[in-house]
Amino acid sequence: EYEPLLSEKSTEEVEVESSLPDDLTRDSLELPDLSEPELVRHYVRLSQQNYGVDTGPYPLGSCTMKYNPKFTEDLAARPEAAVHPDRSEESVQGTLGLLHGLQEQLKKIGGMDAVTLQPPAGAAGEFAGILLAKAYHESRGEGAQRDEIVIPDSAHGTNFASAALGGYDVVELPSADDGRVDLDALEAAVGENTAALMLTNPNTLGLFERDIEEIADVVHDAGGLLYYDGANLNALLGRARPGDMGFDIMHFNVHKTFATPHGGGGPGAGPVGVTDDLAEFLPNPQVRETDAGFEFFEPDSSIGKVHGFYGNWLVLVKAYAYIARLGDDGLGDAAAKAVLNANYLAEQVEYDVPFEPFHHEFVASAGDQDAADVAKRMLDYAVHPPTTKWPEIVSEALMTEPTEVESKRTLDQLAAAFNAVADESTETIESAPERTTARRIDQTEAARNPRLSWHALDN
Amino acid sequence: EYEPLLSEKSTEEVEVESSLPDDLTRDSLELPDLSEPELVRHYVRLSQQNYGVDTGPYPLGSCTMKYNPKFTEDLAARPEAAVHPDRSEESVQGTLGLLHGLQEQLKKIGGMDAVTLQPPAGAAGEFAGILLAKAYHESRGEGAQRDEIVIPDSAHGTNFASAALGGYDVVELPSADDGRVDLDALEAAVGENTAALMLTNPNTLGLFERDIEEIADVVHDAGGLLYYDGANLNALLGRARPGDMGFDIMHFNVHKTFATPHGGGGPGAGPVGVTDDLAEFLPNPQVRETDAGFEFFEPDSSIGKVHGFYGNWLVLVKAYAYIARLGDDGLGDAAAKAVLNANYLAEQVEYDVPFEPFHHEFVASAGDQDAADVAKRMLDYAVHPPTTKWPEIVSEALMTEPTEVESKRTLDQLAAAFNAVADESTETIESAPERTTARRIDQTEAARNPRLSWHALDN
Amino acid sequence: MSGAGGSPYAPHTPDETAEMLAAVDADSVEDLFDIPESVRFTDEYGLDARTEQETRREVAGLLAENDDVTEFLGRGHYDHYVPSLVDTISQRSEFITSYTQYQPEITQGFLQVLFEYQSLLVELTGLEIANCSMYDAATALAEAALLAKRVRQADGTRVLLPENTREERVSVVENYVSGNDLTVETYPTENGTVNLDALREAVDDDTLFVYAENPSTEGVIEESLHEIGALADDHDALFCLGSDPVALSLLQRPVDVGADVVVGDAAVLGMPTSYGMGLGLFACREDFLRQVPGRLVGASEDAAGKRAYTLTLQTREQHIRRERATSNICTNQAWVALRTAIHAAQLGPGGLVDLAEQMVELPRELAAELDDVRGVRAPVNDGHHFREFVAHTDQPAPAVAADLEAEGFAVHAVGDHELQVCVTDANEPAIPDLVAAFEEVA
Amino acid sequence: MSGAGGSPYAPHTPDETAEMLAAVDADSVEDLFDIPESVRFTDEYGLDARTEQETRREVAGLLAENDDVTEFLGRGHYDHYVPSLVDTISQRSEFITSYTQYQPEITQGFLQVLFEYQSLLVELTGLEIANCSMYDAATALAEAALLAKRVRQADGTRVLLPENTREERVSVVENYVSGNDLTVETYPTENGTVNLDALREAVDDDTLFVYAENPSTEGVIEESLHEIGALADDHDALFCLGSDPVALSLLQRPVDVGADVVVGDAAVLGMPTSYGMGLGLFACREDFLRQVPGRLVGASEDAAGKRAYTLTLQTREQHIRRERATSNICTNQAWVALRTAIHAAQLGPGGLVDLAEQMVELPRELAAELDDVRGVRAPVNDGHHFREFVAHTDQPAPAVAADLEAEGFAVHAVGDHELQVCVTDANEPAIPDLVAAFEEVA
Repeated sequence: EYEPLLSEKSTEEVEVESSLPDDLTRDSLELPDLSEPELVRHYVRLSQQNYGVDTGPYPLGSCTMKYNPKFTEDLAARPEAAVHPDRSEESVQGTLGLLHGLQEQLKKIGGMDAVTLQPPAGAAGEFAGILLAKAYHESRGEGAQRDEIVIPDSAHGTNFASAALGGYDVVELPSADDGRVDLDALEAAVGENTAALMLTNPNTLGLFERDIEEIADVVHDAGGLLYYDGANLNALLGRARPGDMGFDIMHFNVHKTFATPHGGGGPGAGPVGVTDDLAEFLPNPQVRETDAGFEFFEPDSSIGKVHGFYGNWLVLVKAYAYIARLGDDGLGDAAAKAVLNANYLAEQVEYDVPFEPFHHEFVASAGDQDAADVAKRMLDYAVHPPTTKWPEIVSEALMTEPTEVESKRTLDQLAAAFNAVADESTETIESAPERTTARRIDQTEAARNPRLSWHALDN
Repeated sequence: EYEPLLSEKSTEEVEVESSLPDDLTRDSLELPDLSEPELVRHYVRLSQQNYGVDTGPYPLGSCTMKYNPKFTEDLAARPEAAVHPDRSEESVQGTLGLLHGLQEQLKKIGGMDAVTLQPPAGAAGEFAGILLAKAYHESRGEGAQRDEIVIPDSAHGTNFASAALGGYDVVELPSADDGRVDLDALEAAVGENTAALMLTNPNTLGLFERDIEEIADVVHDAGGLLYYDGANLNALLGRARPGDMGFDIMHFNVHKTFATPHGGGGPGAGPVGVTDDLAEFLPNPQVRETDAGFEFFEPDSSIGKVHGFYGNWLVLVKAYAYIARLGDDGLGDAAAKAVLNANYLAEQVEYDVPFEPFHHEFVASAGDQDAADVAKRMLDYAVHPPTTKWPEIVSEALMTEPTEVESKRTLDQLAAAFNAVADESTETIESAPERTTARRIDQTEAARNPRLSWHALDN
Repeated sequence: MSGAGGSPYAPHTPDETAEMLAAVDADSVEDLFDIPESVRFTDEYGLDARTEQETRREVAGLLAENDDVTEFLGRGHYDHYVPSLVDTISQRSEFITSYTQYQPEITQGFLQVLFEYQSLLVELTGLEIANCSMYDAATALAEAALLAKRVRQADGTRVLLPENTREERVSVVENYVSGNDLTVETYPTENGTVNLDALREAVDDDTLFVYAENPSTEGVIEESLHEIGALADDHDALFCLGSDPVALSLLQRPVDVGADVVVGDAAVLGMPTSYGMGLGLFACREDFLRQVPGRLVGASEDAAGKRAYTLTLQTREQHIRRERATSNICTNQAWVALRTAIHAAQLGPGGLVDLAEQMVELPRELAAELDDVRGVRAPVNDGHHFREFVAHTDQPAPAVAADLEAEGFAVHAVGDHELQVCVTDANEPAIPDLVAAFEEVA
Repeated sequence: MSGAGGSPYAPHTPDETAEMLAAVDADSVEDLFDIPESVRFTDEYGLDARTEQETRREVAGLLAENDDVTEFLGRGHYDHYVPSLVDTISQRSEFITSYTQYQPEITQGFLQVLFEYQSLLVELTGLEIANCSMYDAATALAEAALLAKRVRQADGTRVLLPENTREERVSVVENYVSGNDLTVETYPTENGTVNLDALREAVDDDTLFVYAENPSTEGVIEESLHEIGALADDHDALFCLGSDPVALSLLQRPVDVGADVVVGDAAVLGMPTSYGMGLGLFACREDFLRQVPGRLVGASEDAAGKRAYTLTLQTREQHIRRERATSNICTNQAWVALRTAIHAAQLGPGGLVDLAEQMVELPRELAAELDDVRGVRAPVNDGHHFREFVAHTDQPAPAVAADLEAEGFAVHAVGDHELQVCVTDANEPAIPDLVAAFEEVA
């Protein structure tokens, strides 16, 4: 049982003394004051209370929790990578070369004509994409008219929020009975007000939108654009490219598809690819190669900036190195094994999986059980549970994505955990977890009486 | 409960194919074959089953388990430090400069005239010291005559073994009632056959040999040399130097005094310091500074080599950096706080401490309890126990060295663990530990039926 | 080592693959893909695979194309010495390979560190709420403007930024507010800081949001924060202060000058220069709790009654509230926040104040030294500086900057005859060489 | 950050120090030192304290004085690419800050890795016993000679080493056996390997120990191992083979050629070139179990009947048997063994064999390329090579080596007109540049 060394109890208040006039400074600062040996013990012990991909399977659907190669960390930590964003272009040719290289890699993988690396996360990529769509329509004099973004009901929450952030009205598209886009509903939804359709493919049920060409036609015929949410790109590596399917804009989640670590919630990176028609609107700056080396340039009708500098540079280094390591063979095999793993695991799991054929992830239904309770109980079997209660099209959803890095043995262990819980009583799963460092945590109390800092604990 | 991924069960046999003739190659190789994600999980999980200074207090007497600064690891990992031992001296001036710098630091700290960095561990330092003593006596025509090394009964086992390795007869010196060297017994023990007296000061009871000057006189008058075992040097930093006390030869344990990590049992380094009289015998090569830079030279009457190259270079880098970081103030304070901590902890512990005034470590007696059982039970209180059953001068010894890095709070926790166990029954402590990953391990079975590899487990 | 010829990180042996295919009743993995032929990608990307060793060599070689230049650069991205333990701890597998803490029972370690980070910011700002990160200073500023829109009772459309705000930040704010019918305007600065009279004229009842920085982008410590705060308050506008954890350790507490929101780049602690990769600091008054963007970690209890931490108030977030969320942010900068928290803890309160005071003294000293160089006048602006200052050069500044770069030093050319120079503990040892280079080229 | 003015790693606040002093009834810490005035050190060492940042800068600056030279060096110390995960794992606090596993119940992790390391060596050598490390190849060889002394029934005083053994190793062996009335002699080699006729003449019944290497110090693969083993056996001498884990992955199994002991440097896996810092490989026949030097990890069960590991047969060791111990070794190279075990596991059996085969092919190719250079003949020795070979230069070899160093390449000058060149996966990409440099200077 670890009693944290660093906490509200270990603070010391120091008086502030300065060469500045008193009225420009604060009076004191009160923070924990521990020695380095104590700090290291504190954080080592805390880390041991944290689950990661390196400790066990992490089959969170839509999150693509892959193994993160260690060598990419070494590269990102190289002193040559530690440069200031205001360095002259001539003096950071290595950085610009890498950015250009990653742009080129992503163009090939996405089947896109141009890529910006600036968005610092997937949602930021979505928002950049929304801004690009808006700029495109505005350039055609349809900016005001096209004020709707169409999004399937099974889409990621960020899609809705990003569209709203761009000032768009969201038109929610109900799924067809087969879990995919309902073409009729789509036809009804799109029109002269449509700026874009945002689509995840395979969708969050793991299903490939087989009608993607018709979908693209419907949207394009209405004058709208097709946006690809890259969250599930891992399923398509080497097998299909958003650009080839008719998508005009897409984002990549490098922390998913290209194994840059999630880091407890970030940083990630959300590069955005576009077709030639949209390239002129890309954020400023873009990198290009010239005879004299690499240089920045501002696209003709750039939307400007979506990040204060150039995005999450160190994350981009890791993504570039990962893609360089795997190449065509490795990337294609990653998708193959990811899909095989999802199919194999689903086969072993006793819970019903209503929609198929799925690819890299499947959504099982906990049936009479509460999916959130199922997840809590799975913790007792020393595995990370799937994403729960979403997408809502499946009742008590258990959205499961093992990724390619799990072995058959681990998948069997995961299946055993699923199946053990499936056979357990409501009482058992409601009182879970029992074997974890912390027992079930009271979320209601946390929200009703928010205590968000040591200061709140003092009271 | 972790079932190891890598084990005798995960081996694969591969056939060996080669461009070499068949009779020069083996037929096959059978070893575990795991993917990198599996390996990382395996080792991360194993590490979590291992106790280190970074997870809690580690008061092993005579082992000086200090906090290991992290920055020294970064320095040792620098690519410039990765050099081959056959590089020309001109091309590795950085390496030679650092070695020379460490020699100079250690000369000052030990009060010695010359230092070799070649011995790769404390015991290797002892053996080098024995060889130096032998060379010294041989140079004076007394090599054959002086065939005894005198060692107090409370000394580290390595002293005896190192002397024996040098071909010496060991004369064991019983301790006086006060736990120190018995001057009368010493007078009786030393004589024309004495090559050296090996002494730890403070000794393993933590007591300073107050008669050290008389001891030195007795040994020197008999024509012998005085050897200082550096295991307990941490107590004397800034306060006393072996050279000033009359020691002719000494070794340093950089993994103790200078906080290079113990690494689960090594690598350490055991530099040896000597007075001018012995410098000509030092191992080959030594480093010196000239106008043209640093260079190697062979001492006039060198004993030759005690390591195939230059010792544990990367460990020496860390020691140099540690000493440079602390300087006079830090080193002196380390000794002060180490001694304060030992005294404070002893005061809080209910077990009897028969000998004092001790310095950086104390030896308590478990009294009616079995010291080894006490240690096992302390594991249940989530701390590392002291060294047990040694030195034998204290019955059921609990040899305890908290070092300077423990806070008062941690010392109080340690004391609470000691005192909780002190009050417990024989049954309780004999069945301990109960709360650890592994329960009490059967040592007898391990020794009676040695299974030392996967191959032995197959049978 | 498995996976020869495929992903090096997929553990499947051929036997296992066969067994798994049999289990799912498929002849080949390709059978599992339900992709119409017409959109099948049958070509190759043209990306060669490499070994780990080759990849390291190649990428390291590419990065080595960056010139080894000593940077005296700032203007929103700063370099302080990061102690080694920050790397050691943050690279621990359990931290860096974990996901957002949706299962708090097995992620108490990370949650507690994020709670430490929030607590650090609460102490530094004096405001009651801090989230556990936005992307960077620019997006944090933009989110603050959007927060203003949500929390302000009356209407108001004008977002006011000081004219010396980096244009990149202005652009980010413009993009973020573009869907909300807000306009972004800049107001005059003088002597590197807010021109209070001009601001007074600029602010009106349509003003939603007033932003100021301390220190300013030009490195000047703002002396009119109270007045700026009062001005915003008078017009029912939000007062947003831009700063960073080092500056906040020494300078006036935002809460004491009436700040409603504090933004900035918290990665000045915890990260080396990372080509602009940052950590969006976001703290605000308790009143705005339900409107805060981003993730919040709260203290609670577990079923055994023990203190435990959890993400809380998630109903504000996109995965629950979708288009009515307070922000679209999902993946944030959690790992950078962890590094920042560790760095701050390593410094402790005394170390933070000392470091900040050094950031006052170093530019003072360097400016004085440069002022002694013929052809250079420094600082150009009056007042006290923090980390950086503007210097006047008789020669054209871009030429001087280029000459300095050839000598191995990077500074900002910010005007025809103005350079901006940033000095911290990280580049301090190079001061004599920089001054010598100035003497050479200025 | 505590301890200002003292040890940065002692956590005591002044208040705590005072409280602790009061508890032990002392006025000052100095009162706790029981050191006579006459031997008190009242001076200073003259060592300045530095911050972490200053220390890093200074030591890094010192190391940077090493020239950036591409090494084609071997002769007992080798460089193979070490995968990043080796660093990641071995730097984990729980491993690197732990001590010898005297409390196995809380050190199962390290014990299990050491058991993996022992198992690796058992598989590679075919011998039944491997300890968990000696210091390096030289001390392992010396300990093997001492083992021979202990286990041999009849007397025997002669330790025979091939004449191309590095003189440093010979010196170490001489020192280690000096207390045991043994003599160290070298026997002739020919063509880089054992001269079997000469060895036959050298061996007699007073021979205790015959050592041979595969590959040899000159990089030649030994083809007479069976004969050498038989020769030693005929005279009741121990046959000790020197090798390393990469070579052993491909070449004849020691057990199959009659080796009684195998020694060498196991750090060829797991460590970059470390100026000779190594890992003494030590494996031997089961018969010698009670006489083995160094630590042994054994499998056992815990009180719950679960598999568990522990140090075993400790009665051989110095802390128990003192002057009758099988060796004086205590601190060994455990952490290096951990790195070696991880590296080997990362390669797996297929990767090990592939790497070893590459070590056969690379010197073959490089020798052929150098043989095409005017003034160079390579290889000098017949037979198959592993990693390295000797080349003849028409120019004096020391001059050629010096010229190559000026071009940025390090090779061994091993004779008046002989260079030794070592090529592995680590320096392979520099082969074309090396050949070009040879063409320039040879």
